[in-house]
Amino acid sequence: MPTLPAEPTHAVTQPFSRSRQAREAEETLTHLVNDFDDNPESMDYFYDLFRRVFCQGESLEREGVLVGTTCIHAPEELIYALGATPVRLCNGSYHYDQIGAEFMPAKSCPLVKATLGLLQDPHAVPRVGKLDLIVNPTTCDQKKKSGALMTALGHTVYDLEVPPSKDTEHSRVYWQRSVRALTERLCQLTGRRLTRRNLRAAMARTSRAQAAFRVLHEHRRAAPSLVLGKDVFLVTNAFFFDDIDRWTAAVERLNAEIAGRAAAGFQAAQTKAPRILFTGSPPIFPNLKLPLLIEQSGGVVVADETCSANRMLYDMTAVDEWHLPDMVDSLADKYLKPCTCPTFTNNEDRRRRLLDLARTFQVDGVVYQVFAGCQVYEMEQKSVADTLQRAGFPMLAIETDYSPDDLGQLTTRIEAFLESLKARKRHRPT
Amino acid sequence: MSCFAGLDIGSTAIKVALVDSDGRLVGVHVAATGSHFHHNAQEALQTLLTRHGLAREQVRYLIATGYGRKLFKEADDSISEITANALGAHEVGKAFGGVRTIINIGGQDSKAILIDAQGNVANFAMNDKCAAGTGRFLDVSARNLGLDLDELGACHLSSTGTPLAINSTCTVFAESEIIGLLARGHGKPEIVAGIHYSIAKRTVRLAKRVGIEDRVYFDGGPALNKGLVAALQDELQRELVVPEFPQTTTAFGAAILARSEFLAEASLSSSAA
Amino acid sequence: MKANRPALAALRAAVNGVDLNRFRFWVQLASFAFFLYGGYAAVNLGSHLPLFACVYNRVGTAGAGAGVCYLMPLQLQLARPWNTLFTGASLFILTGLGIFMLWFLALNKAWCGFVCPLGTIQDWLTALRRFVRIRYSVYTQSQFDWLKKIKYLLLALAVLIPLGIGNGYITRELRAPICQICPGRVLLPLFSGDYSHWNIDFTSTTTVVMTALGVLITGLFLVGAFVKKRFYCFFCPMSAFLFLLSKPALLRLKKDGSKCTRCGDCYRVCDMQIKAIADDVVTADIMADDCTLCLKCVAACPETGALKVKYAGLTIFEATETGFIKRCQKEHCRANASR
Amino acid sequence: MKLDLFAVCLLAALPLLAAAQEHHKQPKPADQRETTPAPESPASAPRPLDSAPLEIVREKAPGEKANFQLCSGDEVVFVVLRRGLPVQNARVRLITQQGWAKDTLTDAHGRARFQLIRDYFPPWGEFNKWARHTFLVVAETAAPDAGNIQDSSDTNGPNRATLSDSYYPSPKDYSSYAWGLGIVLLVAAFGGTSVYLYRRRRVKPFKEVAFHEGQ
Repeated sequence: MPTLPAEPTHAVTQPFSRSRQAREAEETLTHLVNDFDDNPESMDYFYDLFRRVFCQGESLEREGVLVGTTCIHAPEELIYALGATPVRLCNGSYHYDQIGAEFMPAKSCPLVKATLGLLQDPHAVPRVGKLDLIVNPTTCDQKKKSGALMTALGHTVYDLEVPPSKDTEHSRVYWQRSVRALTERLCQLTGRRLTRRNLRAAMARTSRAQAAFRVLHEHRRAAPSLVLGKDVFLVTNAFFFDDIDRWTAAVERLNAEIAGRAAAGFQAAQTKAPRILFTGSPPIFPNLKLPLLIEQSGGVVVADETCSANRMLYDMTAVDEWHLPDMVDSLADKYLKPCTCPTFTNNEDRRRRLLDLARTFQVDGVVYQVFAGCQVYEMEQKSVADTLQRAGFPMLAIETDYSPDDLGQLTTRIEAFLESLKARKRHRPT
Repeated sequence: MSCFAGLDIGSTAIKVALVDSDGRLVGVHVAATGSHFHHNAQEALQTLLTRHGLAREQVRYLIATGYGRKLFKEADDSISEITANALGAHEVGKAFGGVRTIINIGGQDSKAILIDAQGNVANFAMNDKCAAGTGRFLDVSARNLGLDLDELGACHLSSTGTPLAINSTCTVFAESEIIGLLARGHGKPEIVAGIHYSIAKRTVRLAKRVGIEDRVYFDGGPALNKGLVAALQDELQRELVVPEFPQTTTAFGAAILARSEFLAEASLSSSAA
Repeated sequence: MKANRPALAALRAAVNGVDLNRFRFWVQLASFAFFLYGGYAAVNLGSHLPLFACVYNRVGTAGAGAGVCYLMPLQLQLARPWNTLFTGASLFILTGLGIFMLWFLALNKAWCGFVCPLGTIQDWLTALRRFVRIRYSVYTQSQFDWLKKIKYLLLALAVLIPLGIGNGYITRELRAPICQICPGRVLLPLFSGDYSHWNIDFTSTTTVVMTALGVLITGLFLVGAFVKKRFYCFFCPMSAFLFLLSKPALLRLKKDGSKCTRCGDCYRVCDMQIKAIADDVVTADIMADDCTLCLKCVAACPETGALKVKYAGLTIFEATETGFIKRCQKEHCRANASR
Repeated sequence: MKLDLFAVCLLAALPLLAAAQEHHKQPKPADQRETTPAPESPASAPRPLDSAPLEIVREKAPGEKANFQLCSGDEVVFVVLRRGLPVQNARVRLITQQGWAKDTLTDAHGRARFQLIRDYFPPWGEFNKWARHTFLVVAETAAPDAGNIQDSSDTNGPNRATLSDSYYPSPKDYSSYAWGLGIVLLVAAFGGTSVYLYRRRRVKPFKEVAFHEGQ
């Protein structure tokens, strides 16, 4: 991947590194790195990557066709197979959130606002370059409608139709059809043909990345913890824009280091630190507010169920017959069937997944982040809380957005929650 | 005599509580937070100590709580006001036969806390980024009506008519609604009662999120307001436990924790020795 | 005992990481050879086997098969006069059924997925199709729900027609009707050089119809199995029969719904299009009536412990994440090697 | 845990053991009991046998087994033996139940060959493939052989021997391999074509994009 020197290509009055946006990223990174001792050495790759990209505005431009995706539903393997590069556009910057608020309804989700804010910026950070196409899966209403806004901003948008339910065979077939149609569109865009060989190579790349992620995920099972959640979120956030092979190699190094630490009896958090399962709206750099707060307050995020981490990388593809029709359909299945996104009508799976994660990762409590304006997560909150409550896992639901002004109140809530978890642990020793 | 202190640095007031080595309350003090809260906190503590003839050195352990807890570096430890409130309410509530649900209305926020029989927090809820239903709402409304905060309770109780409905949930819009009601010639007592019922409704909704069990404990500055207590009691359809010093329950909880943490550390060091 | 633990764990890991498709291929090949040619080595496992080891494979040659499918004796035995059918003289029918049960209980429906020669032939036809890169067909869910009932109808006929013969309502030419239309009768003797079952018997209308039906179904079998994985197993009366008896079987397919993410990987690879394997998170005994216990689902499951194969209560093969990734990467390596 | 594995092996072995026992109980199939050597082996070469002045023996067909049955259309071979030795130029006549007869002379090895004719022509609906027909074989020595009958020399009458046997309608009369093969091929061709056409022409919404492979 060619990396161009970090120099702004547009005329600006001050260097990017002194912009409000860079300061926001810098602050998150400083907390993320400096507030904790004994960060894994192999995390330096990621700290450095974010510093270069978000604080110094280093360019990530790559050769070939660039395809932006606004959701994990866009099958990356197809994009890679056709020689294009996918980049996930979901954004966590308060700066872009505010810009997006200028032309979007005030009550919309900060993630969608920030994504739109990013897309209206001709010199957006991360500097991935000009997008040839944006694949916009029609998941929640806000993402659905933002496609038209993106078009209005001058982007070429492809609406990838996602069924509103995933349980029926009908929706499965509908989705497979959507994915096939997307493939055709991508072939047109890249001028290449999808072959078994190039798709298989692409699938091998993602499956290696997924295998690496799964190892990292397994390491989080250890009690006391070997790795902190803030680092894992940073790692998975890097997957949005980093070169996939380099990313995989970096995660494999991290895994090796963690394994070494495990053997040496190292622990990343206190033995009694409450173990937290994180779910709900996705933490995306630099908005790692909540995971950071949890770990600064003495908790440790040991597992998550969010589309910026676990849901994005966990589920793997199984193919029965390695020929194109079956491979593409298998991919389609993988992007639909295990997905626990609350946009689906019936989402029993999400509750089961959370319960399983809570049990197998010996979780003490669950933190449920809802972005102000994200209706689907808000509507599922009660059923999730009830399910977890019945199974003996307390849940803290927090409605928040990208702005830092509720930090004080959030600190109180998080600390009180962690304190109550500790008290529970004391009174019910296992 | 050694004693233990709890210091609750809230948004409008600083509350200090002292307990002796048996865990009995020695005394409490409330001071305004002001703009120099650090200095004011020191002063409040000193005032209380002086009042009881104690020296700063006799405070063996101090726990800070409230929004300013992290910034008060002299404290031995800090704890969130929710846990402190639960501890204090649990302790005070024992005299009333035990409480399980706590409603706390503070200057900027309102909380509902559910505790178990041991005083541990089982669940809690807080108002989101909005001042409706908090002490600040009462403050603004009283000012609109040309009343003092202390007068609100008596005013409410003097009302003879039906409480008026205040529909706006937003403090700012409620302000104009109150002015509108005044202009239409409605009596102040009915308006005050309406304001209290509006707050009570919001608060009960919050409490229902955590679950209302057993006796309900009501504390925080607004608990001094008899009118609000009456409205809340009416909305809850339950007897409320209102402590003698509703403002200082949280500070008291912190002081109790200070004592038990000190004892735990002492027994640890003695067993180590 | 303790010293053996790591060794056992290693063994378990090795088993769980096995390339199941390859393993199954060899087992199928071996059992195919055994059941079609075992007779030459004087092996005789009797005539109560729960698989299509065809009785016709013995006639006309030197007795090629190592055993006989139970459907033939069952149909013949049931064709007794009714007045003797429910007397002590017919006790041997029950003992026959008992022996059949014993055989079946040992392997449950893995007889279908690992041993049955007709199943193996279908898998070979599938392999041939895969080799020539033709995509497979699937039934839509509604077709599937409809078609899967046929096997119960055939099973009912396998019982009712012989009973009718026994009482003289039906001509004796319909003896063992299921065998007459079974593609196993036509195809399996071929492997020992007996082509005689391809004949159409013009003796009477019944024989013409039945023999013609036999070869017609064989033709459909060949085409069907080529385009649709395990085409015939949807209709197999033996499969229905086995499922009805499968409650006490020793080999069991278990699912732990709490570990399932419903990713559908198992459904994806299932030859029999069993949707419940992915979607049902409540049932622990997940074996459906169409299931052939080929265990491909277990090998394709990435969630550790979600799918398990148990033998007499003991886990012998289990879905594991490492096993899945190992198989997955093996696939990719194979792909790279073939480049 | 090691015990568990052992139990698995044991349980797996149980049905095998049961089967082995069953196998012992069963009588061996007839074709495995057969030990008669084939007639063309040197051990069965003609040898003098005084006790049999003249006899007819049906020669076994190649690969013939115990359940062998003659069918119309089969070639059947008889050997005429005098005192155990083949007789040349003996007159052999085959007469069927229906009255059809054919004469022939034995060759140097004493063999006479006939082809069994089809003489069973019922209406199709009444055809019985198990219909059994008998025939009679009579052998006469062309040159009367000097011999003694009841202690008196017999030089006049021909020396005669008879043999009867039965046969069934030929499978070729009622079964057709060509038809069977034809049906299979037809069904396969028809099925294959319809699957192909179905796949090509079906315009279901989700099939509108198809992939064509080629490297």
